[in-house]
Amino acid sequence: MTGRQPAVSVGRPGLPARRGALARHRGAAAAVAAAAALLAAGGLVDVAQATVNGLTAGAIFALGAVGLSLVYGSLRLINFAHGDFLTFGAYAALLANAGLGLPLVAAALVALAATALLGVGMELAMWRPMRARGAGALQLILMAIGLAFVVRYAIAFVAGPEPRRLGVDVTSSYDLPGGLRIGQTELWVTVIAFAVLAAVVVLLRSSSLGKQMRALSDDVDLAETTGVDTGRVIIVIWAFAGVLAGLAGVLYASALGSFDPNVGFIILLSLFAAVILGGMGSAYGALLGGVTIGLVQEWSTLFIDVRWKLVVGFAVLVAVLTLRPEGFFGGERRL
Amino acid sequence: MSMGNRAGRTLAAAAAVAALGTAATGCGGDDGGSAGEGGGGASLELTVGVLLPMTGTSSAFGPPLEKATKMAVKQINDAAGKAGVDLRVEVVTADNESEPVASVAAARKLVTEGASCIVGSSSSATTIAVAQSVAIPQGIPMITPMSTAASISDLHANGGVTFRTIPADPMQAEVLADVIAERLDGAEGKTISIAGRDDAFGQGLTSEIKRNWEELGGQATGPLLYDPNASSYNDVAGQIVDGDPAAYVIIDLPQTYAKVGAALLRTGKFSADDLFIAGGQPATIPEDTPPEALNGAVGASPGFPTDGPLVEAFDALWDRSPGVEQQQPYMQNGFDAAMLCALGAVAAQSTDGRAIAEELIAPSAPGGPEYSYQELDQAIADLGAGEDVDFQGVSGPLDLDDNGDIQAGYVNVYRYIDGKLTVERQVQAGD
Amino acid sequence: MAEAPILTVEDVHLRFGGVHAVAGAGFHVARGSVTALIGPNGAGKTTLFNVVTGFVRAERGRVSYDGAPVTRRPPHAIAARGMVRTFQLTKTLAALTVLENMLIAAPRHPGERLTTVLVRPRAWRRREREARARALELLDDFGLGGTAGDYAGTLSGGQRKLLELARALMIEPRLLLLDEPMAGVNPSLGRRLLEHMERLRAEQGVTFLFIEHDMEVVMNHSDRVIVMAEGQVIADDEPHAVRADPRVIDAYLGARRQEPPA
Amino acid sequence: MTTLAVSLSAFGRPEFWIGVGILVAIYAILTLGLQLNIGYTGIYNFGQVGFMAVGAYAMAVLVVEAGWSFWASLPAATLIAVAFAVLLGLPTLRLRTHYFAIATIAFAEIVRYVIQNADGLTGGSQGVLGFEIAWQTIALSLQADLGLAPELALVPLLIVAWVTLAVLFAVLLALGRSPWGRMLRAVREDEDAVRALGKNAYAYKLQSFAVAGAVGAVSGYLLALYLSFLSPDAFLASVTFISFAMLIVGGLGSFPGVVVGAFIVQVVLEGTRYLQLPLTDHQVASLRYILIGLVLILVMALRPQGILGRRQEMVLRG
Repeated sequence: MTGRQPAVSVGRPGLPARRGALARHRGAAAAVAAAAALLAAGGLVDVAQATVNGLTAGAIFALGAVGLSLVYGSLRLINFAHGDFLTFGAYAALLANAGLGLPLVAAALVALAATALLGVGMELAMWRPMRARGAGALQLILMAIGLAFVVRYAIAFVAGPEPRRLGVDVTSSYDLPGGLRIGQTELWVTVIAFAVLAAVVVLLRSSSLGKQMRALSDDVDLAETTGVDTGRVIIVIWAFAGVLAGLAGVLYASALGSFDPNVGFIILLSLFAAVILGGMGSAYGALLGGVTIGLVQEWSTLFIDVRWKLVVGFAVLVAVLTLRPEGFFGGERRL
Repeated sequence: MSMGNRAGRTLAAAAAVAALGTAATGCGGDDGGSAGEGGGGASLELTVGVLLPMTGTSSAFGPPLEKATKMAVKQINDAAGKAGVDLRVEVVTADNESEPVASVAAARKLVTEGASCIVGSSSSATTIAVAQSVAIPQGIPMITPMSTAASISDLHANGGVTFRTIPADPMQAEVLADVIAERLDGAEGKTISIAGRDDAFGQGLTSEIKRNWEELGGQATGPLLYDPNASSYNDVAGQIVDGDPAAYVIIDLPQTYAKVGAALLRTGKFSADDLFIAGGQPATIPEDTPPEALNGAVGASPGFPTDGPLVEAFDALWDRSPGVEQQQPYMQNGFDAAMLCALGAVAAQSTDGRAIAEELIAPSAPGGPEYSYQELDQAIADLGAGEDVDFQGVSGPLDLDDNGDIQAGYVNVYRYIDGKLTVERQVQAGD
Repeated sequence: MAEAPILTVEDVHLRFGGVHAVAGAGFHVARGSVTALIGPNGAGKTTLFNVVTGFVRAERGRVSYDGAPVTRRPPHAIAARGMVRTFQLTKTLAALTVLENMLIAAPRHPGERLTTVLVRPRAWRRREREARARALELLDDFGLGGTAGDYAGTLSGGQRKLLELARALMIEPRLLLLDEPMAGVNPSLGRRLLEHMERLRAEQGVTFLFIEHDMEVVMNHSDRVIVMAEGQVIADDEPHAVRADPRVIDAYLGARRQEPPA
Repeated sequence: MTTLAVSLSAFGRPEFWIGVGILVAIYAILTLGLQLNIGYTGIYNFGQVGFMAVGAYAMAVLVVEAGWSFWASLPAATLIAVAFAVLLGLPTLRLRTHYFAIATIAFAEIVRYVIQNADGLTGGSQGVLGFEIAWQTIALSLQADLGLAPELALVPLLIVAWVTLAVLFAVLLALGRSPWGRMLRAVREDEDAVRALGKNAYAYKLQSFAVAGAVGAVSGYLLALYLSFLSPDAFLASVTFISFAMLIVGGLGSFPGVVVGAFIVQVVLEGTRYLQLPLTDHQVASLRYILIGLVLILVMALRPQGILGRRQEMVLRG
């Protein structure tokens, strides 16, 4: 019950690289088919518009999912409170902005710092001591759920249930070529999100800290044996995850225009979907997974009732777990 | 829709059960029955229980509703004093979390605290749950100031304890359809786009409105129901404005419309002047909703007289009384619901639930002198003396029918102008 | 070697990521023999065990046990047929008692079928009594009788090795695959273990295939030695012959962690 | 102050304990399933509320839409829940525990959304009623026979709920103590060891999950009888999490613990409704959930074995 299992029982007996490659081809084929179906269903403009919408949502999911995946990879901890970290970020920004009167950008930065502190604080107060005691996976996962309740309802307790908004313009929008539109704020959100995601990739790829983070989340034991100071890197991972979650929260709240204490919890499952799709523990995977989930959810509205949008995300989650539990972008990890 | 005939199908059986119910509970002891015998001089200690949506989706309406009911009770106790009738009313409240399971638990709490008349609940789902598992089995009358679902009318046949001080969906929908037709000079050949939040409120009203609109000879796209928890609403907005319809009908609560409205504006095709809404809406555009998304929108909501001495008196009373300043929809209905509880008890000369339920309709129905809460003492005196009265609520003449629904309700036709909800006129619907 | 071998492994291939863990390994294990499988770390010994016992599926190659192919069979089916393995890191069920550990292995136990327990709650009592008796008997053999009621998690490393072996015997195995049975076992317990092996072979004709690093044990207690290096079998012969084989010596010297054959 | 007195006196009122008693039984039953999965088998079933919903709605739809008899619908609803468990378990139980946890929570949410959006069948967010008439008829005649006052109208349901709990409790206890239950515990400890001993660990996980599904369905239609009305928002994911609180307060691996835990948590949840704190109702409601969260954190940190669990087992399981 230690959650990490001996090599002999990988979810699927040792998956040969060959099959991975094969699956990647199949993936490409599927993508082409999907594209064709989309165009048939929507027509170019609608598809393009749905894609624009999907990129906005997807970028936010990606930001949220990267931290979730790194934490899982390095600690084998499913942080059920991660969604509420997003909420925390949004409300921290609100407090700094409306409460302390900071300009929004400054407020946002404060929020990121605050969320990072929350993550690190919990590591020091809760997770590290529990690991030291050799707590089992179940103990940790249930504590994470408990933490989720505490964070969410503490926010609700203080801020009240009524919806809030950050001081951003959510009504004006730009015309893009080809009769497409994107909200002014959404454009900013998307640009910032992708810029940060690019930065994340660079950081994980080239900085030694980034490499250590990935190493740790790929294989803790290996990382330890290769002399990574796990304690320190784990702190960094929490801070990193916190910053990204906080940012995701602020951006999500801005794009939505109106949010309440449930805002983060509601997208938690979409974040899980992103992480699973990307292969649990893979930062790049989660990133691609997030964008994909965003796109899939929006594209789905071309085929089926918008009511089902969220469910589509969950369905993808279950489908991936059923067909290819190691995820689709997990391969990236090996790069 | 499917709901309506489902309830209908089970009605006969339900009635049978109800019969059994009364048979079974006829022998049940009645608590608080210290009254009952004796008439005029008898002392009545009535506890009114109020189900408040303090948390969850309807939480905006909780605090004003609480204030309104407490105001009503104060009026009653003062009036009883003046009338020299020994009636003391106390209020107990509980949060129904805008959610059925919690509503039932909350209602039980009210009953355990001695409530023999319940004001509530909020959303139709919560009201039906409470009716089914508390009010009907225990014979406790409940008067909802907020639930408008058509299916609630069917519940009254089952135990005769469910009432409302608010017009049901069909009434609202009919009025709104007429208003739209009038604004568009006729429905013939006009296509409107109907959408709403994916819950009991949205599902119920959108289908009613579509039906009414089509009866007027118009066409409608939708109803497009959307998830109040969706991660973005651009897709919804896009589909609502698609094929630029003659008008938009959007049934939603403020907290979701804040997001949908913003998305609608971003499409660049949307103007709130073509927007029609229904249901209770806040008196001023909420802080988190973009004003352009609502300014100019025309709506119909279960209403209350908006001018005349009664209204001024009530507004003055509201401003004098402790609690939230901001007026919200439904509070007048809540005020009246609490009033009916007390009048029912006086008329029944008992605080037993079933006895009150028996006497709830008469004091509000036509017949006898008309009194408003300002002449409450006389109303109480007359009822105490066993005479009939026709109580006039601040939300309308009430006049409950045999289903516990109000026959003649005011439906307000309002419009958001400069961020303020201003009632343009009132329609006497029903009858 | 008149009889057909009890275990035949042919041309097994398996890669992890880029690493070619097993590259065309193949050998026979003769009925009733004690065969040692040695080789430097990373030679693919344990991986081969995993393939043979069905825990990992090979990309290529055939494994047949007792004349029938088991290449695609799940581990539990293979074990049920009498080819039972132990693990390098003992897999005692810590939060079960020692006795319960034994009973888990009892074959053909109706009480382990949900339907039986639900429908005929009494039907399994007899089998349970038999299994219990057999288990206590084995535990006594292995000097664990006194610990029957303790949580297995409280046993010493050596005792766990014994328990794992005793537990395997509940299944009445005909081929036992032991992964480093001596590792972390104090000498006296180790001797006990070896005696048990000898006895089981003598009395019940059980065949043994075991991975071992302790060359003394290998040389003195096996009648055949298979040497693996880089995923292939480089030698398969009598102990003394293997000791003299230059390829074996190279393999060990070539390997990072040296372990020259004694 | 008088209100405070009123509130406290409420605890003395039978109706309060009847209401709480029924919910305790219902959630205890739900949690028995979790105990079998998490406490015994070590599979992280995070979607137990999904089976509650499937059971309740399968029953309601069979009665109201398909016109089945109420009594026939109960076993059918149970079987449908089992079928769901098997279909979900077949692919996902091969995966690591964490993946399974996420798959099950997603399953439960999908169920809720489908119920909400398949209006034609389930009544959507408008809900379903009129499925429990057969039961009400009996309950009311019982009420008449026993001469129960109206406020005691729920006593028959209370009895049925607790009898059902007692029966399921006995069955699961027997299962847990049987060699089958022993095998589940072995699977919880180490699947590979079990497989190496010739036992099909996967099949045992699937059976355990199916049983939990059946048990969940039973709690589902008991809840339906309690509400006499079904709507999707009665089956939020938080129900499963509250059920976790009951599970661990009582103690992992202990069936009696489930009942104790359910009782404690439910009484606390309902009790807080009566506290007159200097807070808004909304804050009290939030406080209630903060409490649940703290229970989960503190119990896991300080007394992982709960009240009745065996510390040794928790510790050795690590």
